[in-house]
Amino acid sequence: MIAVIDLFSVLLLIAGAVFFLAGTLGLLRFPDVYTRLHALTKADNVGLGLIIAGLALQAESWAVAGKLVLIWLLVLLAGASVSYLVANGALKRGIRPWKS
Amino acid sequence: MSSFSFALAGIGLFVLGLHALIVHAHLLRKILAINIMGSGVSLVLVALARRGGDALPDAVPHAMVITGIVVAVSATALALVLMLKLAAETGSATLPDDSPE
Amino acid sequence: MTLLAWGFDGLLLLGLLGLAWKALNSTDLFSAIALFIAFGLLMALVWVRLEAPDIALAEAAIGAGLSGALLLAALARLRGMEGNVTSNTGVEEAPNNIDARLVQWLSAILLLPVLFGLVYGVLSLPGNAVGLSAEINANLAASGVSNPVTAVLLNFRAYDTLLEVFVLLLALIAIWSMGSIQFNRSIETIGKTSLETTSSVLDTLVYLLVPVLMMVAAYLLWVGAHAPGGAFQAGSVLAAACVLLLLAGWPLHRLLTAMRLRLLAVAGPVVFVSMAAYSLIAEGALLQFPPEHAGTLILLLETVAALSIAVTLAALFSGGQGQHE
Amino acid sequence: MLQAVIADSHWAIILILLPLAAAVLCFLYARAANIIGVMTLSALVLSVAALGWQIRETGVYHHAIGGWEAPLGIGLYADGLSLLMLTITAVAGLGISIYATSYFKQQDAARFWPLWLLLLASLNALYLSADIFNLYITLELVGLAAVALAALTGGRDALAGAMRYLLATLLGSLAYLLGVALLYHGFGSVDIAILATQAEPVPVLWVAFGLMGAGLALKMALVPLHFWLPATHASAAAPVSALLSALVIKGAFYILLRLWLEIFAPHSGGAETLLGLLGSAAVIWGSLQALRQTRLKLLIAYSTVAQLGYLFIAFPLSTMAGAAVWSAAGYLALSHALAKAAMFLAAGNLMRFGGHDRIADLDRVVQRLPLTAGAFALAGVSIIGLPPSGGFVGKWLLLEAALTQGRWELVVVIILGSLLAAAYVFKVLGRAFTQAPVCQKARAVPARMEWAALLLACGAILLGFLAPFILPLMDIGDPFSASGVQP
Repeated sequence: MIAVIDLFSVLLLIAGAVFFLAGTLGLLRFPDVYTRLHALTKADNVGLGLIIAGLALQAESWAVAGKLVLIWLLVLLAGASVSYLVANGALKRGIRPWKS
Repeated sequence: MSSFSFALAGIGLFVLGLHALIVHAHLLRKILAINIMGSGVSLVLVALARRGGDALPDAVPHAMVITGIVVAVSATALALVLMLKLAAETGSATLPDDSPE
Repeated sequence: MTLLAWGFDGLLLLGLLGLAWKALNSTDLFSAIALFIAFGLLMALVWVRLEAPDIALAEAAIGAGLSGALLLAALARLRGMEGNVTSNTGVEEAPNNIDARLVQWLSAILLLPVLFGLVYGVLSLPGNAVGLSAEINANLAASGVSNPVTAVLLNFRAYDTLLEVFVLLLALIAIWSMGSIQFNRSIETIGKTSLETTSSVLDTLVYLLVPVLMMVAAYLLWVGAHAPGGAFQAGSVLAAACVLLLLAGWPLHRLLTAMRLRLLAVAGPVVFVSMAAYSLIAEGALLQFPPEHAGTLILLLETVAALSIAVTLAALFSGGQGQHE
Repeated sequence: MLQAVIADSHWAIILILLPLAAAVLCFLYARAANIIGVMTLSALVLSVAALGWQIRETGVYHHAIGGWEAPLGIGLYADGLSLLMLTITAVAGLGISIYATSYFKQQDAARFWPLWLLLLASLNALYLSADIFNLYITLELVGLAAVALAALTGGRDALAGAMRYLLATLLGSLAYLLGVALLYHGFGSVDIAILATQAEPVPVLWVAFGLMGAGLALKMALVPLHFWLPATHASAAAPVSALLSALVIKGAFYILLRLWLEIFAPHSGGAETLLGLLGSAAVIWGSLQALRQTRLKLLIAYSTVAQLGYLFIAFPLSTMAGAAVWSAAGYLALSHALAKAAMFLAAGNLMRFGGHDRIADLDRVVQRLPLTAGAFALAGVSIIGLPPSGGFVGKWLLLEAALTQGRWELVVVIILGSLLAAAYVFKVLGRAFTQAPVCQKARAVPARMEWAALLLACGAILLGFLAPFILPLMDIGDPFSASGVQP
């Protein structure tokens, strides 16, 4: 039983890491601020969600799992708002979205 | 990893910061350099307390480092305002070369 | 498993040194600060690895968070200043001429003996730490708290902390003594311009986050007695809430008039000094707390100190104001 | 009854808490800053006197803060050496404070006083601390307050000077703190007395001393780390220049001396020779630089660099004749504080008077500002080391030690430094008698400012007569012997 839970959480953690990797790659490789934001926030929010899920499986109590989920929600809130603010600021400074 | 390697990383940060403090002219970089040197000292202070295995963590260096962090942010705030005042006065955020002779 | 830990620590330390190097040598000042903030976060991770969660909290909140905000605000003000087109906006002239290169290499060579000396000094230390953890544990019961770091900060070495809250106050007084600086784009106007179009998103964020931050601060303050946390961590989280409000263009200065701000800023130092004087008279030693009341006294001290720390840090962020009454 | 009260009171703690409270009060009620400040300084002078009486009667003062003895807690400690430094601070501080009440306009006084009172509290805390980490915090407090004071006048020169000073002082503190870290991990304590018993001649001790020595030397502007001092001290407001030169630098020297005496001297490994060399270089180089200055305040600032060198000449001499040489250094520090404060205040008067401090254009100030010229001349007598001044006593004791030990190179340096000092003092005085080619417009100087400078200078002279009373006081608790601090 424990082994199954461990396996699940390892899989979730690895999946999360893959999402983070993808997001970081996007940050490094994408052409402008908007596409980078897009890559970063989307991939990282999911990646963090997966990692939180993986860790929550290992949590000792429901309270700890709840705190972990709370962290995810806070990061979602902050990430979404800040990426909106960054994009908006960039638009107002006259940075045009990239077109191929 | 042994606590010595953390302490050596602290020494590395100290010397890196010192180098940057000497060679960079821009005051903002000098302020960053001082901060990084401070982090290096903190690292030495805490890491060396863990030599020799899993003894209880020594709280005295921990308290000292928290004090050090507060002192560092105070000094940084003062340095930044001084830099801005100087830039407003001279038009450049670097130290003027000439002495006031 | 140990191999994994070794690898992790190795990567962590290499990343730390690499980030420090990049932060100090990147050509653009904004990236330098961004890298410095990342450096601070990595430092917090290092503190966790060194089993120093109290420092990790303080580093993340003050070292990376507030210092980063201070640096970014200063950079924004620097760029907003008139009459300095190239020398201090953004890209610093890279050290490409021969002289600067020479200075770089010369100082690097001169620092090598320093580096070797320091490394030699550290490595010459005996393999077993000689600390005070045994002494602390023996006296922890009498300190009034069960978190050893809080016991050191607020009881065994409370005098250090008394002087430390005066360091903060001194920084504030020093900055105010320099008068206000003429910016044509201060932090307030940056906040306002973004407010015009983005008010709904920013406001929602502030409405949601500030209460959470206040709750976190109160929790950190309370939990500091027996777990990681305490006045400095709580104060800096509260200060972060104030900074958020300032950035969102809230007229915080209308709520905190000059005199109120002053009173709040000195409250912590004043309570500390009064308690020092009182304990000297009543108990016979400076900052001596009778063990049965020590817990309560420390909590009182920490609460007032946290408020003062928060207000002072936020005032340091908003810079040379407050002089005009 | 009264004696019992004086003997049992915690004067040392009053010296720390009172100025802290007064600083807060000045910060809140800026209007009363002058009155609060001068009253505080007067109370501090009395407290120092009471502390002196207390430790003379009952021996060294020791207080375990929080009731926790070292190594867990922090100790306060006062012996003859601490008393000497506290006295310098209180007496010179009072003179400068009285001067400041006239010098600053109401608005500037509100900015000056909280910073100066915090500086005062931190200096007192520094001289009373028996714990090297606690000393680090006091060092930072002293440094930040001094920087803010140096920047008080605003303007390009003062701000650049303050910025340079800030970077130097922060760097110095960090080096010192790294030394503290190494000492703590080498010997398991930050208490000076415990370190004194635990210290062994191992590499970490030398590395720690190198770091702390370099950091403190930077704060003290020991040649070749003096690059920041002249511009900073010359561009600050007159009372601030006096504070920086007379008092702030002594704080770093005290820590170096204390650490040396207690921890490092038995395992020095020849470091005293290096310190003596640097001190000699400082005496010669600082004096020569002072001689070629055209502005009075820069001249006085370089003179500080030179006079500090004398304190370091005591290091190589102390191995043979410890107590006598350190008494000489202490006496030099004391008389330099009074004389240098008087000089900077006199320079402030001249700047107020003529609107400039160009030495060539002093234009007969002897007739027009006789008290100020007198103050400068008397302070100069002590700086040169002519009898019967306090500077003479200090330099004579130092010279005597060098002669008896046959250290002829140091004898030459000591005498040469005095001759050069005579040259730059008389260069100023000579100009003060002669008429400038262009007649200068002049502003009135408040009498209080003139008298404050003159009284401090008189104090420096008077020290020459007080030596038989003051020298024994310095020996309370035997600070200059191998193991002074008792746990």
